[in-house]
Amino acid sequence: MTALPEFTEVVDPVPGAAAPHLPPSCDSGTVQLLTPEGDRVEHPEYSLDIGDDELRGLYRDLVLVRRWDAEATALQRQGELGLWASLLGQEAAQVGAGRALQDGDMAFPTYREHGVAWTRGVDPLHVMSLFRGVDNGGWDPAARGFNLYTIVIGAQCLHATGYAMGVQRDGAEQAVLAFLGDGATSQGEVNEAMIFAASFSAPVVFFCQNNQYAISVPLERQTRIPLYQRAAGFGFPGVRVDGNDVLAVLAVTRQALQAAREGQGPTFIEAFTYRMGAHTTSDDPTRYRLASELEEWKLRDPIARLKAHLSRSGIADATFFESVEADADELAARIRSGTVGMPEPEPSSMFEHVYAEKPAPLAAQQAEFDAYHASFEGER
Amino acid sequence: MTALPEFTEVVDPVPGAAAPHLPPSCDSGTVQLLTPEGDRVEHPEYSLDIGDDELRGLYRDLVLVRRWDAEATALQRQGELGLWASLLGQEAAQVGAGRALQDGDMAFPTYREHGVAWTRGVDPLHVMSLFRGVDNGGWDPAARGFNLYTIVIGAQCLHATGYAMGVQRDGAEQAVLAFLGDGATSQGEVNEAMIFAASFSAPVVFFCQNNQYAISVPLERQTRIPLYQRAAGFGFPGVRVDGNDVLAVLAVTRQALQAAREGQGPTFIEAFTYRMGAHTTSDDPTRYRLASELEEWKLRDPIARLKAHLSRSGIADATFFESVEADADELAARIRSGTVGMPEPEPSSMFEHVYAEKPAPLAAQQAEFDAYHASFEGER
Amino acid sequence: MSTETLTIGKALNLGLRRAMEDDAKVVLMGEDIGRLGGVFRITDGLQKDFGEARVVDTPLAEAGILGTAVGLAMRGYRPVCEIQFDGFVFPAVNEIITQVAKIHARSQGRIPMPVVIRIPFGGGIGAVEHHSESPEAYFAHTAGLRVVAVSNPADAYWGIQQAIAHPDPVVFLEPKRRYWEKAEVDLDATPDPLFASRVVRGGDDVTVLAYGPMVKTALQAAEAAQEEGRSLEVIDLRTVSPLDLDPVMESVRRTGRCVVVHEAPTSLGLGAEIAARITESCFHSLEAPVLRVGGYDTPYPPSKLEEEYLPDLDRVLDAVDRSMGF
Amino acid sequence: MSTETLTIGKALNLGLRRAMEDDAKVVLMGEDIGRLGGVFRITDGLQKDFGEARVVDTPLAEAGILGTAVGLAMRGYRPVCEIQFDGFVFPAVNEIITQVAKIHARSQGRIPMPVVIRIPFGGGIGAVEHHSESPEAYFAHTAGLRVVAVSNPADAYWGIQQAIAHPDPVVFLEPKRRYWEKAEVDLDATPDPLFASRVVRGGDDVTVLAYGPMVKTALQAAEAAQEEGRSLEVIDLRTVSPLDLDPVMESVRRTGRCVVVHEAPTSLGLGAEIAARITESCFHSLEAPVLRVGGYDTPYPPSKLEEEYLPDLDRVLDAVDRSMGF
Ligand SMILES: Cc1ncc(C[n+]2csc(CCOP(=O)(O)OP(=O)(O)O)c2C)c(N)n1
Ligand SMILES: Cc1ncc(C[n+]2csc(CCOP(=O)(O)OP(=O)(O)O)c2C)c(N)n1
Ligand SMILES: [Mg+2]
Ligand SMILES: [Mg+2]
Repeated sequence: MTALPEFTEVVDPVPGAAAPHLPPSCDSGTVQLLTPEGDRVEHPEYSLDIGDDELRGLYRDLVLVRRWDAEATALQRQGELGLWASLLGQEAAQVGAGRALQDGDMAFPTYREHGVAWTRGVDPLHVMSLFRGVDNGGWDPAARGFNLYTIVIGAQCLHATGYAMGVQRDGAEQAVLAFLGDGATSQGEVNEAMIFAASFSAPVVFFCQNNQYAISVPLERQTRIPLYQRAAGFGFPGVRVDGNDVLAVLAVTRQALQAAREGQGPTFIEAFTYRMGAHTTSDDPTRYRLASELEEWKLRDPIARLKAHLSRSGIADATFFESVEADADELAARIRSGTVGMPEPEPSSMFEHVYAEKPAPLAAQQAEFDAYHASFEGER
Repeated sequence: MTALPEFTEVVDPVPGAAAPHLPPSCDSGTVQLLTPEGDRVEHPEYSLDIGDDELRGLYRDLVLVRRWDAEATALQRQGELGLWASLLGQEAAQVGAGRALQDGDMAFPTYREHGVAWTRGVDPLHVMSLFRGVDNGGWDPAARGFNLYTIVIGAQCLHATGYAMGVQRDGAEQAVLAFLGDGATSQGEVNEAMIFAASFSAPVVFFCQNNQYAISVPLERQTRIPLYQRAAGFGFPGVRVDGNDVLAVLAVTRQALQAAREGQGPTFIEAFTYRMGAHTTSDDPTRYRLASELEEWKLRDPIARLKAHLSRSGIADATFFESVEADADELAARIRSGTVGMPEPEPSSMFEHVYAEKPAPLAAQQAEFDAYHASFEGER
Repeated sequence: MSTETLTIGKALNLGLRRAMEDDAKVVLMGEDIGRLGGVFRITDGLQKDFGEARVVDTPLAEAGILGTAVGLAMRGYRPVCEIQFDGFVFPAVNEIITQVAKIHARSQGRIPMPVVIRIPFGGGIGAVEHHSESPEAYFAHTAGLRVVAVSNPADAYWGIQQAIAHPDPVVFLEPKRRYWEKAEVDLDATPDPLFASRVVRGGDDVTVLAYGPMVKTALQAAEAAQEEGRSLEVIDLRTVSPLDLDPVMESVRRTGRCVVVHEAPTSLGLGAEIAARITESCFHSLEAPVLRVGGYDTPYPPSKLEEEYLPDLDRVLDAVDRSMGF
Repeated sequence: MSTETLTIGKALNLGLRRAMEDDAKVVLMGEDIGRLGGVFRITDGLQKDFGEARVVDTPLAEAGILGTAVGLAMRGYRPVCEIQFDGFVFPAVNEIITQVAKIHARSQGRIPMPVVIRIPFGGGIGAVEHHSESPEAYFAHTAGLRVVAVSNPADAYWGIQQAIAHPDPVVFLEPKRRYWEKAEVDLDATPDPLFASRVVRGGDDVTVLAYGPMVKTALQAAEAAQEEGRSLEVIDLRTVSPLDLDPVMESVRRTGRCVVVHEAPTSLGLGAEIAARITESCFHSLEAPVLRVGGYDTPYPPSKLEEEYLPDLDRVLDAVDRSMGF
């Protein structure tokens, strides 16, 4: 990502906003297992039993998804994508949450969970095709345990809850993870999802990446109090985790998913993090937030802190870090060539799959469409 | 009201329900100023400075709205109304809340707040016309500080919040009271109303009559925890009051409205009460609830307890009680004759007020309608 | 052959029961559908027999009902959602239009979406506001949905089973004011296809189209017209979207005249689409424009006025007269 | 006379500004409309100048926006709600259909409901799902609403002011892909009435109807047709509901042929209503059925396919050919 332009104009704080949005390191209510400086710390309720391989794996995940993200941003700038929604800064929240899932669990993303997609084995090109305008996501949700992206804010929370009600009916020991943003917590449907989940004790975990903004609107417009406290009003646990601490996110999400699997019902997780880039490539964040805020958050980079921990504790060495960089380069190259070389969709394909069984009037419309386009053959 | 038929069939408790729904007398979290036996009790946070006239006035209100309700139920049975939604058992919650309002305040009812309508000086016949199918409510909402009934569950909560945002903009010292039921708390729009109210610190009080049922669905399907706790998740105070104690309801609502007027933002009040009758005259509650529950709640009748207090403390005597009965008889007679004698609406009136300025195509449709009906003149 | 005399309401109840017996994945969801059996008792007794996991009294939230139904469908279930009254479907419209209707296409057919949305619809029962709406056009304009409106006990019995068994989402409209009307139903018959219209009365002068509650009205009009020596062909559309107009075109080519009847407001009601299509296809056969008898372009009025608002026999005959007058 | 060359976007911005200056009761509400000035910058600078009480960044909830707007209107305000994109109006549909549209009638005219719902609508901008919808038919089928679609800077500038000043609720559709198109606007002119259609190009052979973004397409088609010696009359409907069809009828009686163009799916799109009405009124003048050029009856496709989905000059000409072929 290119550096963000500095913010110069001095603007009034947003009404009611305790701006700037400070990182939560000093907030004792926030679960943290790895400090911004890369030191492991204990938490009374959450521990993480994790091997070196797994730690290195998490690091690799973080680097690769960031590289994917940077490549996608570049591709958008070059006109190869219609849009890109960057996850920059949210890698730990996504990778930590994604790696907490087990086989058989199901995740319901928004439109920004590329990091979770990665952990579920979704081919990045199947995400790129959406942002290129080729399709609405090319992966198989059931096979990957990862639903399609949902762009209508909050709708996926109800789908996740309903899916979890299905898991209950199947008597399966599985859990469902619903992703949402801080802005999404204001949608009626999201609140209904929490009400249904509580009422039916559905095995669903609501994972809210509080990246402080809904496009330009700061958190304070959505809530007066920390978001994780929303859950208390519905009668189930809410917990806030340092969203830039991949270990804490992993630990907290694992525990919540396990509770869900064991029939203890829903949990709400607020991963406190920050959107380092623009909302999407169409956005200009310099219009609404201060550069100083960004600078603060740079100090809490999710990758730097894990790297510090791995190096200092001797879990990884330069060779490892280089290999990860090489993997990232390879991934980026594959994404670039795969995206640029993506075949155009067949025009007539828009008539397919509208229904499981194509109705005669639609088939007739498609036939007209085909005939009309055939009439231009040779002309174009 | 005729006595409810006894419940005979023994049914399983509703899943997850702590049935039967017991009255909250022993719950220390519930504000009470008058016991079911009619004794005044103190509450550390809520006191009520109330004169004898006002006490007698409350009693009169309670008796008159109950009589109105009984007369309406009877009229429906006799075919004079299409439907009636009875407030039986909820008189104290409604009268207490309504009497807490000041001139200039605005109330947003559901479809059951006949008791509140009464306190706002709405002519009962203007409510009867709705249930008779003559119009959708015949009063002037602005003049009465009492919005029209809203039948789509929960929509009025947003209207109330928006109205309160207008009060804020006017710099007026006024408050808004939004009514809702226990079932309504599950609607997305109701939750959005609380989110908007919190975000803008709007001077609105949400007054939830928890009558334990949404038609047949018991409270436990809507929430795992006491409803007043919902507010905590949105960051504003919630309080539970004995909804059959008119004094407690008055005190709690007054205080919340005053806080709103003073700029302290919203409060959620849960008035714990019980729907003694059917959901509406179309409903048959014997299909879903136990007679024993009803018996329990009969012991906590809101009118009996105020009457006991008034008699025992000498605030009212037999003459007073008789005069109230006489007023009630007179009211019932007026409601009956007014309802039965209500003029039929003009057919062509359905084309009026659809728009503030009638568009030409609608005027043309109306003209055709008139011509068509004129063609039957004499025939019918 | 086992035939029974059933009301539409009872036929739906039996159809739901049979669908639940046939497929353990069928789950009913809605407000008050469990112990109460629904405000119209269409699900009467089903929770008792199939349990609370299969007949689910939901929290009071229509978006919640439809949204969780989507999730259940993704998990392989076949949710059948009851919307208590037509006027209360709107909180669920976001889920219906942006999700239920589009997920199969969005996923290139990977995600099944066999959701049935049962809606008691239409007026004529003397109800208060929001209880007498005819919202079918909103759904018929939405690609990805199928919209069905039944008019008689046999179609109710078979149609609900067919809708549940079908892989597409189906908005299933039940003519609430006809719930108590009776007819014989052959419980062993091979049912007609669900998404096909049907000629219910032959005739030569004018083709009258209706669906749901208006089919009876159209038939009454045909009866009355006969006394005046006019022969109306009545077609029960049965499927409102996508429309099955082949039998209609065949009929109109013969009669040259067509009247469409529905309760929904006339502007952009189904009659508009049908008129446009018939005119496109049968232009040279038409002796009069397709005429529409519908609700007026006003909110549904207070019940004392609903008789004036709703199409009735006389208004249908008036349109027939006007058609013949061209 | 003060004329300025303005884009549609800028014209809307200036129109909103003037409406806010003229009436202190005008309050703008929406997501990101404050400091950001909206994702299309239509409200750029307004919060700075009018403050946060009059340009309100709301929580992220469309039902909340419309529902609180209803309350503000009851209190005497004139709320102007921005829906960020067409596809996100559906969470607000319950408030729009059951409340905004009906409250004036419900209250027998006692409660004013001057709510404007601004929606950037239509496709052609290469967007992801839900950002290219044309939802006008849902609103046009709803009695009590007025639905307007502007096509040029002058109508944008005046229309938004007229909509805000009008006592009825207005769904105000903005042709998002034309936001950047420029024209001269006379800022002192007396504007045409808002709810009236307008002949924007005279012609004799075929009447072509369009609104919003398709007006330009229709005009391009007329230009191209002229080269082939065909004269198209183009009418900008401007108001989509209630329709102002008098000028249309006048034109069609003259040309005998009519083509309606819109982006929304064809089935039950505005073309259906217009075709039905024209046929009713001009039956004996028509030499061909009214033909419709619309979106297909599918969800709006991924953006790589939108050019094939959207009506364009060629499809309009093709319909003109077919019309002439009757
Ligand atoms: C129902 C709906 N309304 C509006 C939008 C437009 N929109 C897209 S993203 C967004 C902000 C979302 O904020 P948040 O939930 O915090 O998620 P983030 O983008 O920060 O990850 C908005 C308003 C939408 N997609 N859906
Ligand atoms: C949006 C909507 N859905 C469904 C209904 C049908 N309905 C009318 S009252 C009711 C139950 C309401 O329960 P509650 O909120 O507890 O209020 P109460 O009737 O007990 O006073 C239902 C489901 C409705 N009116 N609106
Ligand atoms: Mg955010
Ligand atoms: Mg209740």
